[in-house]
Amino acid sequence: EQLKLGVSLPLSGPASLAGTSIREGIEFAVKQANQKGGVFDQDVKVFIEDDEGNPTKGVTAVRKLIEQDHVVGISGTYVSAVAAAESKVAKEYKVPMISAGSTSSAVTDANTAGDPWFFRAFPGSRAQAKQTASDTLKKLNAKTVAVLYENSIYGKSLADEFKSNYEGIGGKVVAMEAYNPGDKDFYSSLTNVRAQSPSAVYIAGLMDSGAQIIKQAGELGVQTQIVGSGSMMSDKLIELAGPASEGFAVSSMFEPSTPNKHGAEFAKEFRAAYKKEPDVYSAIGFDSMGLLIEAARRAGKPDGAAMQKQLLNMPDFPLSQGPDRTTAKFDDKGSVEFKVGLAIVKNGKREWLPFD
Amino acid sequence: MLECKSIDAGYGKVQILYGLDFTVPKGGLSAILGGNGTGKSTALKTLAGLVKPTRGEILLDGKRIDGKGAHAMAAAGLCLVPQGKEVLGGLSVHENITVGAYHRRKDKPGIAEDVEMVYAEFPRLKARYKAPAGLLSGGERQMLSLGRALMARPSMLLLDEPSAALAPKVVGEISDIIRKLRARGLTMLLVEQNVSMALELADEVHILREGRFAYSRKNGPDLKVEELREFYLGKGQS
Amino acid sequence: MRAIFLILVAAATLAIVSTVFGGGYAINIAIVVCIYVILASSLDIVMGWTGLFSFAHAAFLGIGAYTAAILGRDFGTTFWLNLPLGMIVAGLFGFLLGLPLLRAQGHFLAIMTIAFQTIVYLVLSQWTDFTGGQYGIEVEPVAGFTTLSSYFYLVLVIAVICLIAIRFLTQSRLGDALQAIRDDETLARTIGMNTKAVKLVALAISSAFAGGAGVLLAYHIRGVTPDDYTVLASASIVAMVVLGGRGRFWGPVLGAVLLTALPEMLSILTDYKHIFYGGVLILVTMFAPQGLAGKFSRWRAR
Amino acid sequence: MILFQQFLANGVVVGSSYVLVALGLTLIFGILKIVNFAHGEFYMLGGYVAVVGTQVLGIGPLPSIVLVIVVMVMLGWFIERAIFVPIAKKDPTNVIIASFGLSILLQNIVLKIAGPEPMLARSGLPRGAIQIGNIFLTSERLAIVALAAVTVTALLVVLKYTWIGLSLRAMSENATVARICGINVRRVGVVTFAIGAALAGLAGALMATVFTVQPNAGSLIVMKAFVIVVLAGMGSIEGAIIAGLALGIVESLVTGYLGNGLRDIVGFIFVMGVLTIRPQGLFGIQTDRS
Amino acid sequence: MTGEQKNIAPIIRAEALTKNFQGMVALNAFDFSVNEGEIVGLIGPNGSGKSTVVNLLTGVLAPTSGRVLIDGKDFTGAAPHVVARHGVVRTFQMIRLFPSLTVERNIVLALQEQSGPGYMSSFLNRRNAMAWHEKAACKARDMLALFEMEKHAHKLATDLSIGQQRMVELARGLATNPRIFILDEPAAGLSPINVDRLIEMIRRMRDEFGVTILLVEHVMRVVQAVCDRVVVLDYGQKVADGKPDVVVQDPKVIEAYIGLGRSSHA
Ligand SMILES: Nc1ncnc2c1ncn2[C@@H]1O[C@H](COP(=O)(O)OP(=O)(O)OP(=O)(O)O)[C@@H](O)[C@H]1O
Ligand SMILES: Nc1ncnc2c1ncn2[C@@H]1O[C@H](COP(=O)(O)OP(=O)(O)OP(=O)(O)O)[C@@H](O)[C@H]1O
Ligand SMILES: [Mg+2]
Ligand SMILES: [Mg+2]
Repeated sequence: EQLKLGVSLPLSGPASLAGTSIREGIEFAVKQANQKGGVFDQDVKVFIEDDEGNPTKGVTAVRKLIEQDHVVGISGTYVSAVAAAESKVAKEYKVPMISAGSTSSAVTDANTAGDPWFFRAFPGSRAQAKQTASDTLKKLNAKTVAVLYENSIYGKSLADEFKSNYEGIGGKVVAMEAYNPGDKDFYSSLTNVRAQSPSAVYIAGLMDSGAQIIKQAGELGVQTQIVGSGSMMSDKLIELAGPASEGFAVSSMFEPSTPNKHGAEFAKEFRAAYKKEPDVYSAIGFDSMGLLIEAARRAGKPDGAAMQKQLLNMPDFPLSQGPDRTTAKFDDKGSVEFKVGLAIVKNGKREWLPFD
Repeated sequence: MLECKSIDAGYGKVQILYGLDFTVPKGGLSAILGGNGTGKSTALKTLAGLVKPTRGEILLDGKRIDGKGAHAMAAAGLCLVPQGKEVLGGLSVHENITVGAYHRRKDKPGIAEDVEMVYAEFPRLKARYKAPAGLLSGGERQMLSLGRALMARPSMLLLDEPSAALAPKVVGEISDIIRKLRARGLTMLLVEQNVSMALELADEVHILREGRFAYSRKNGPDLKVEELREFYLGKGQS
Repeated sequence: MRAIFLILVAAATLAIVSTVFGGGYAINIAIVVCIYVILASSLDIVMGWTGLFSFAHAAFLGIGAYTAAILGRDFGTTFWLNLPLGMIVAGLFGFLLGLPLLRAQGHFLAIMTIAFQTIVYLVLSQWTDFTGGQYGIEVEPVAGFTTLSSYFYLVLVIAVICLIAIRFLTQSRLGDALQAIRDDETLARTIGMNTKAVKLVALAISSAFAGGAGVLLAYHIRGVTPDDYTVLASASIVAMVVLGGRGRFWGPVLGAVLLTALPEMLSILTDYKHIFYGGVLILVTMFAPQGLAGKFSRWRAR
Repeated sequence: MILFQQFLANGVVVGSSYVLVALGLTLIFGILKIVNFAHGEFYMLGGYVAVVGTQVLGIGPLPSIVLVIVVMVMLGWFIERAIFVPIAKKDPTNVIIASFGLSILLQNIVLKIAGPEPMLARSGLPRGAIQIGNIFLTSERLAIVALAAVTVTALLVVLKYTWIGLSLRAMSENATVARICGINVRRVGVVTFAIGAALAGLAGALMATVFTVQPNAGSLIVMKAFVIVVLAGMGSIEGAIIAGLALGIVESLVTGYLGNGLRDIVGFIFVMGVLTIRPQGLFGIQTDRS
Repeated sequence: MTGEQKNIAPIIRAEALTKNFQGMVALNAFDFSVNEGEIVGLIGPNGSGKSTVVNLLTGVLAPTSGRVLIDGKDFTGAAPHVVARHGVVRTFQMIRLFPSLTVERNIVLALQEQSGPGYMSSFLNRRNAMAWHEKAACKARDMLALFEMEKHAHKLATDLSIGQQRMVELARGLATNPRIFILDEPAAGLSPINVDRLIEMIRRMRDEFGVTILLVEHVMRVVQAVCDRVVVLDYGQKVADGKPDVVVQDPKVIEAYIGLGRSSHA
């Protein structure tokens, strides 16, 4: 019997920036598996749906994948709000879903403990924000922070959790300011930030707005440490923000130069196959799809419920993200915890600080 | 000189005009009379290029002008004063008048002169020169349409019921203006419901009935209104 | 009467095609189709019949959906209460929007509806305490209609009722009045019509139907999130009405079916579906200027 | 006070960018009365052509501007002739839907070709901040203000004092009367549309040097441009300047004092308020008797 | 009923009615009334404010100052539909018809506002509403027949010539059995034979249907043929009021309006 898996990703609309990158990682994982002979002696077949970053479209896409294409597992999706809507359908049909980039902890929190149908192979927003908060205070020595966050589930959950963690360990958040997805002009917000002269600015949002904030902060003479959330781990950001990105710190789960051996190998092969550097998105996609394929193989049959059981029991499966020897040890809510790293831009290149 | 050779025209599939044949000699003035809905305006619109003839030829001073589009007709010196007091509502009265001179826009002094001439003919317009034309009264609009046409210094003028909506005194003044224009050698085609005015002015009278000329003849002392009445009023046209 | 018969035939066909020949995915699409049919037909009341170009219909959809979600969350009310309440609240907002709209004309009016739509969207996405912000609010399925196909029948029946009501409305004196307003409002007033009241009523009714559709949508996707209620969504409802044919009963219905089903059919082309979708919109407007319904009736007339 | 100065300066810059984007729309929407949803995509394409000019072809900023104008005029010409005119002949309101389709089409074609990543056009202007008193700006931002001022003046002069402007306004009022006055309505229409497209492209090119360009770059800003054109009173250039600057400043002050999240809400509430009191826009005049 | 004015009370009355347009005084302290059963002419040079009077009386415009009384009740600033429901019906100088409706529907719609079934009942009782529509359509065609327009009943209003549209407008007004019918230049653009028909219709309306008429007109032949009384406006001011043949001899009126030695319209 052929293994059929589904993918739901935003391939058009504003979120497609990440979606296309994730898709490459996913396709790479499938290609690799099929080169090694596939599963159940057949090639793995993948059905890709564009959810446009819209919940209704996402629900339809997932129904289509399950009902029409008969997939038994789904990798998706990137936008947290869409993932939340889709996960309900997946649960109803007993088809496991593995996040392809959606960070908000709320989605895994909604799982029934011990019986999760939505998995995330990397730490959720809560853990990420906690790590960033402690890194900002301890590693970067910033006692006061202004938070700029995108008004989306992703940005807001990170910002809220950052604030409570950061203040919990003795830091002070001097400002919390939301911006709308896609905003490009931050002069007025940054003018306020400058007036409060915090020792750091934390940005919880996507790469394009992040690059603008960094660049414009430079132009306005805001001289503070800037820290960004995981989506800003991108070479493009450095290119767009220009010299202002020097010293920018970003929380990062994957770098091409990762000390994680499994990740380094993925990076090498990906580079050879696509002639470009992988980024955190391709790594997420790669892990997400890799897990589904492995779960099916272990289950011995293409069956969603069996795969879900296997997923809960894969502490030996290596992930390309995180520090060395990170594995897919899902907790009873379907989330994986590992230490999130911090990278700093030096001479136009990100350098990963050692994990503590 | 304007020559029309067996013109057919209409709107979409509906044919309105059937084989209109006539000429207006240079400097002449012909009148088209007829009941409501017989096709008078359609005839003028066809000549002005707003309605495409489906058959026939239109020649102005020997050159074919049909099928070229209304703006080309205007450039060729043919100018229509449409029925229905159409104005450029959002533009001021002054701009409405000026735009009439569009196809001779290089002639700045001439235009300035003509604007004054129009204001002299229609003092009511001068009083309202700044107002948006859309706010004018019916009669004021009619004056504006005429003023705009005068600005074009046309060689051929098509007038569609110029006296409608005007006060009796102004109707008289319009007659005077038409006479003045004739004296300058302008060729004119006049559609009127004011029969006495038409008969005062025209050299030749055509009566249109259901899209065809029912009667055409030279005007003169021997032309009797009773005779006209028979063709024109005929059997109660609507 | 023939129209009502046709509505029933169409509904039965949809039911058979989606449940017998298709699976859950087809039923899913059929539900969305029904919801959009209500939306497009109700928008046509103000757009086709009255000539008010409204880009705020998705806002009313959202108001209905959020009313149901919030009532359910805070008061535990059920679908059967939320549906009428959602309609009433949306209708009320339609009425309120109507007040400043009364004097505006044409493009000005369209821009005001866009402004309203944007405000509603921003409120839904930013008033986190009340609307749940980007997280939205979860909605429990309708008791007794928890399976997809049973919910589909529920939606189908409601859609049929809405369509018949809209048919009756536009055939009644209100339809005449709306057409008169579209053609010449001043004239309508001088022949004795209270055009302001008629416009307000039309807007309120149209918004109420949209609100009802919103309630159905909320229960369908089992939750509300602001991104379903954007100006883009409004624009696509407008597109449905225009493509199908304005001011004709079957126009918006056809438009809604086509534009909801088309992207699904195009999804085989994954990467190119939007390009095709855009192209189809252009081509259809070029070749069926009176909308598809206009094309059909002309074709039948031959 | 220092904050206020900076907010005001930010508002003027953002407002100028709105004015710049709204100008092309004033021609196409305000005067020709074509509701062109794809105007935002003209803006976006202008940005990409500038990227192609400065980054791919490396021909420098000025030749790139020429390239933008040439490409956009050609595109505008083609679209007006091939799509909008045939549709408008049958029913002008259908153009709304066709342009909606065109917008989706163009956005996704660009997405296919250029990918979703934002791109930056090089202005060639010196980088870094310029400090004027307590105000920080960059040369690129100042260039937006300057270019807005220049284009606005040019357009004002053309529309107010030349025959082109008069013929344009005449045809938008009543095409039949314009035709019998000798105005070639079709030609004026297509030329105006092409110029409008070029203005949008120009704005997009300039903004791509500051804010980068993406396939969906035009969506939001063009919505605001529509708002400005209407707020101004259809076709009023003076109105567009004031409405554009006012919107920019209001947004900047709101962002500064009330927070970024409220920025767009306030703008739109402002619009509803103004139009409720003056249904013909700030500078529109009542031209219909009843 | 003609001469013996059995009811002297004015059906419509203007008191010191004034209208300014952006500083221009279009109508200045105009006092005026029309009695039941009268045919009153309102004439004056172009732009003297006649249509403005009509617009003020019918609620299309609100006066700057002064009052409008209908049957002695104050209707100043009332909405047009309120005025219309009191039987004040008008035509427009710049013809107004519903362009995308057929000629017949144009008239049926006007009838509906006056005597059709209510909104609710037309929604609930469709059979009844349809029967009413049948009858209204018959009446509309009868009205069109009066102007020999019945063959155009199913054309769209925009597809008619200007003169034909004018007659549809007259038929529409008549169909609704107005108490007072205000005609703004009904003869403009009508052929002489239709002008004759108009004259006859105006007389019949008053004599047979008891409609009071206010007639704004430049075609003096019509004014002289039908009016009991003529009011003359100049620059927004009343300059004469009296019997037609007296008024047209008034030197002031000749000077301002008729002009010297001109023949009036055929
Ligand atoms: N809404 C308006 N705004 C501004 N001015 C107006 C408006 N309506 C009318 N006017 C002006 O008021 C004056 C009187 O107009 P009105 O239409 O009453 O004249 P009239 O006597 O009916 O003239 P005509 O015989 O030409 O129809 C005119 O100069 C006109 O331009
Ligand atoms: N746009 C149109 N579409 C279709 N038919 C039209 C159109 N305009 C006029 N007609 C029809 O064409 C015929 C002639 O109209 P036209 O306007 O030429 O008449 P006319 O002689 O000028 O009448 P009038 O004296 O009333 O102005 C009429 O029967 C009319 O119904
Ligand atoms: Mg005519
Ligand atoms: Mg008048």
